Amino acid sequence: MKKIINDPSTVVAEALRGMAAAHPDLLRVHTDPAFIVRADGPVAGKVAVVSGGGSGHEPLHGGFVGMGMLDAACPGAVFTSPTPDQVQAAIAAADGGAGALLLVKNYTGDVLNFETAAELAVIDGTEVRTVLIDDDVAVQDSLYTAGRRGVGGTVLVEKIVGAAAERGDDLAGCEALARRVVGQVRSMGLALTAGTVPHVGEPSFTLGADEMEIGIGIHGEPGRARVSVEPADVMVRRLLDPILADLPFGKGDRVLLFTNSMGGTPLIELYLAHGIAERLLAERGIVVERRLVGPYTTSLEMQGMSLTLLRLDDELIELWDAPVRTPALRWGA
Amino acid sequence: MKKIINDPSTVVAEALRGMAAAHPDLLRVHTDPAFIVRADGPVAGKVAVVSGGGSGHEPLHGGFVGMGMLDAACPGAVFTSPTPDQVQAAIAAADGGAGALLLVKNYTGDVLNFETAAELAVIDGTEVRTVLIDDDVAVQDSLYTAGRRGVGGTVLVEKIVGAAAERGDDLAGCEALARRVVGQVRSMGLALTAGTVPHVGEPSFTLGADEMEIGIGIHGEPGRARVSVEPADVMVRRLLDPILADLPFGKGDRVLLFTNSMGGTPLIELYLAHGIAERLLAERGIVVERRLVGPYTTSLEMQGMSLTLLRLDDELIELWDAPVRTPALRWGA
Amino acid sequence: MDCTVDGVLAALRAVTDTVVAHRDELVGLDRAIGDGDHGENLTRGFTSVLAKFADADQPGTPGQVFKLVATTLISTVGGAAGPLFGTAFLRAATAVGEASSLDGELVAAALRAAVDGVVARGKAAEGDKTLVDALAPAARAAETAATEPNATPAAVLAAAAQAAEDGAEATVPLVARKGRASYLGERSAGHLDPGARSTALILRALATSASTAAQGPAGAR
Amino acid sequence: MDCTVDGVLAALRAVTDTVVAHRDELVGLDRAIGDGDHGENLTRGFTSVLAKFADADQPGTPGQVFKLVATTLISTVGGAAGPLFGTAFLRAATAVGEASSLDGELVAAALRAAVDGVVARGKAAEGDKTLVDALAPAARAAETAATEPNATPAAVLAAAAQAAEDGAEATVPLVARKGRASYLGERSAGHLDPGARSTALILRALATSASTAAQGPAGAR
Ligand SMILES: Nc1ncnc2c1ncn2[C@@H]1O[C@H](COP(=O)(O)OP(=O)(O)O)[C@@H](O)[C@H]1O
Ligand SMILES: Nc1ncnc2c1ncn2[C@@H]1O[C@H](COP(=O)(O)OP(=O)(O)O)[C@@H](O)[C@H]1O
Ligand SMILES: [Mg+2]
Ligand SMILES: [Mg+2]
Ligand SMILES: [Mg+2]
Ligand SMILES: [Mg+2]
Repeated sequence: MKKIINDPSTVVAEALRGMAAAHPDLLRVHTDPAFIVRADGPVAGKVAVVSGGGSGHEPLHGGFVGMGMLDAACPGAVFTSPTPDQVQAAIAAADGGAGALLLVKNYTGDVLNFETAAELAVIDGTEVRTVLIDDDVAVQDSLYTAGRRGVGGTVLVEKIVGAAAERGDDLAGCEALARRVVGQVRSMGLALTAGTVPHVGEPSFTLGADEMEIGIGIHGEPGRARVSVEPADVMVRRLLDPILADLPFGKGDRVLLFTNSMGGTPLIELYLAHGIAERLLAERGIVVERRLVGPYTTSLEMQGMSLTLLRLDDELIELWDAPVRTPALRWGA
Repeated sequence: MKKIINDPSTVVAEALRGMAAAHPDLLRVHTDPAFIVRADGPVAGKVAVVSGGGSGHEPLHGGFVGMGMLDAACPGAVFTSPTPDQVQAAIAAADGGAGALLLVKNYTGDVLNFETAAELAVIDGTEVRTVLIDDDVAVQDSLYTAGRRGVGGTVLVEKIVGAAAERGDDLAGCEALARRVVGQVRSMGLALTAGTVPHVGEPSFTLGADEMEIGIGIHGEPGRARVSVEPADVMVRRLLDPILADLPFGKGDRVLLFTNSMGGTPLIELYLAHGIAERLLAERGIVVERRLVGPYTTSLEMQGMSLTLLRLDDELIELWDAPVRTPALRWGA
Repeated sequence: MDCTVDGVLAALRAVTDTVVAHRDELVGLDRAIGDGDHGENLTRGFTSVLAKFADADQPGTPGQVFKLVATTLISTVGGAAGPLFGTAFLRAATAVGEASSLDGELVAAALRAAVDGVVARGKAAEGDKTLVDALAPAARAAETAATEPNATPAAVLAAAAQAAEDGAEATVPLVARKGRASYLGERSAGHLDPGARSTALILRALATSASTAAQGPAGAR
Repeated sequence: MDCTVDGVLAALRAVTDTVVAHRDELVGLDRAIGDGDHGENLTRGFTSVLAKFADADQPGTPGQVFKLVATTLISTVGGAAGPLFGTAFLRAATAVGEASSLDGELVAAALRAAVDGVVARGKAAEGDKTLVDALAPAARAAETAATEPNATPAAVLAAAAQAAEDGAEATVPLVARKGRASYLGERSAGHLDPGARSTALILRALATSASTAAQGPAGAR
């Protein structure tokens, strides 16, 4: 394992120290329990939007803390959901008196830990609502399974709900909006290589020199199928077709297209893939009105990409365009 | 070679198509010859700041085109400098009547091609000045060699000079400022893995499972020494010490610290390294007043990092903080 | 011989030793069908538990021990395992109440409470390829063993450990329906569930520790 | 036999074939001490040159051919090789002027002009481990060969190619002082310079083509 680290057991704590040093104008980082809050928070009278999850997906979630997006984020160990006391402390630190909305990626661990935290926060006197994000169409959903995973769509939910909270929407309104966005966002990813968790020391899975894994999760979970590498045109179609079929998206739909790098795929390949996705969508009469391209929901140094499609309407566009001022997403401020 | 591409010979053209699709509000992309200009350009009466170089370093340079930074960028083939006709056409498209400043990374190929382009642009009637960027302390400088390479410092030069041009500085002023910034910026990088150029199909160099290369260039040029991987504390010191000794930077200096990923190193490691660099600088009494952390001057999917240090003064801070609106750097707008 | 608070603490040390010794195995199992952190998660958790006991005043009852284990696991493990193992110990604490030592019946009751808590939290049924596939048969076997006259904790735990091991083994052919492995669909079959494996390991450590204690201090036989 | 415009065009096709055939070798040499694109750069350039000639009206003189080669290389190759090889052909064009065919002396003059142009542009001296280490001895050998009575282009180019090959070989032990390889310092020693190698290959292709032409059409001997 070759990594720029000192010791696997201190990676998250040291990275948080670096993050605090890098963004003194935007963030405050608390350790033990670990959480990140916006430097100008808590904002009185504003719903606190709180998220979190395992580390290793940077900039998710800490890089999205700031004006117009998250009020707090709780980083767990690498690929491991945070513990309830972290989340409880983050809620308390972000609480502006208007309640807290927890945006939780749908993984058993995250769900259970945030559930416990929510119970503790309610005892602390904070009104709490939780919305699960489950946008990954690679996973079959059913009443009898853990359900779909939360992946790239998380960034879009956090941006849009963050903007609503910033303009003063109340807790019920933010919760309803979050559910609405979750209802119309879909994602799928593929990997060319797997990342290596520092405390594991070996890649999460091993692919042959010409293999790729379709439908991977962001925690190095293997996907649903392993196939030979194909031209980018085919790769992009493999991700886009199931997404389109699922919601479904159709002719005339207005969408946000998010082309995400899993971490190790360079921007030149990502733009290339984005161009293909735009072309395929245009061919289907789907109108791309907004786009995001970059490494925003990563899986350590994994090479690969995911596509996320969100159906837009005027309100969502307005909220997407609203000013945001975080380490990883910033405009209008 | 596993990459999200269709054909090595069309990678740059397809990536440019994707970039145009991704940023219709910020950029216009021209093909044959290939160049990128800001969507609202040319800006009448403003010095045109133009840069470029081989592709594969994204977001450098195309991702820095926009208000407050570059007016045009010329992407060459992967790791190959652009040709004079590209540069000439870019200058013509960006020319707002106040002349053009070419910011050129100091590589033989770039220097020769931009030189020819400058001659052609002068024939076209545009006043042109060229400033070479050579911030890499890993390379020994001497009258008898090609001199130092331009690496991470390029981003800082482009941002600061772009801000000066945006506020209305004239060509001579922009040129003098660029020389001043180049004079006080220094960088050095290391690699844990090498990237693979699409038309080569194999990594630029091969490192053992526990080897790293110190002093690498951004084109997969091997570095000056190959050593065993070390703790991050030691790696960061290996980069920082030669930088500090070179200018030299000393106690009381105010600096901008830029911690750059070579492309494949994830943000969690980068923040960790950044934290170490901040600590080491604090120990030396050097005051970090601004920072930039992320993959901004990359070498395809290379894992590794570089550090860049720029000595600041009030004017440079003001120009750094000035609004910028490009795909990769954006604030205040 | 009933199990006093000292016996419970000794058993916890044995559990921690086992978890640490099997860390890499559990990581490997979780890499195959999950995210490769199960061994690391439990190691972090039980190591913290021991540290907690080193710092804190010695708890007076087995129930107090279980409660401190529960809160420590919940606040240090994260992931699915943290709340699930935490809940198991929390419910066990409630089940044994203020008792100053545990007999076979109380041990069985604690295991029953643990399973019910895990199922309430995680909503997994037997056959879903989770730790419930080890813990549920363990609790049943414990209950049966506890009906024997003068059933010792050691005997009850030995029965539970055997059932947990069998149950864990039986997860191999199953297709996961809960937890991270469920994302793999059919591809999850053919692998041992890491949580079922760790559950069996923990129960075996408890059983061995209880039987060693029953035989008295080493060399005193 | 002097070299007409048809001979020059045939020679260019031979050069392109050689460059394409040695693309991977040149990439490999450049990977070792540069950035691995030299073979790709020249392939892109000379392939574009042939395409240009297919499209354009047939040029009337060798000088016009050289000029079109120069501008095409400059606008398609990029990197260090584009301007340097481009300049070489541009200066060669000027040196041969309006001549409708080239004799041995004109070929030598063209090579001399090429070297001078490359040195003026790139500021490399012999011994700096660049293509100058192949081209400069080639020009000298050509000038010597051209002083022979009735020296043919084929004879002059054969001498040049031999000298270029020797010069390229001699770059192996050198430490690079110009171009990308110079960043390696001492570590650049022990490797053949890619630009010197390609220069030798190109001159050999020209020499072979000229001598084939001198022997008349195949089968007509
Ligand atoms: N809903 C559930 N009910 C019971 N056990 C579960 C459930 N989900 C997961 N598990 C158990 O948790 C184990 C994984 O734990 P761990 O790897 O520590 O957490 P994570 O899956 O969050 O990485 C699985 O092997 C399985 O036995
Ligand atoms: N200053 C120079 N003068 C002469 N030749 C040079 C000079 N710099 C580089 N070269 C030649 O160019 C070759 C590399 O060309 P190429 O790989 O195409 O360009 P780049 O170095 O820009 O990638 C070197 O092998 C060397 O022979
Ligand atoms: Mg986990
Ligand atoms: Mg090159
Ligand atoms: Mg796990
Ligand atoms: Mg090269």
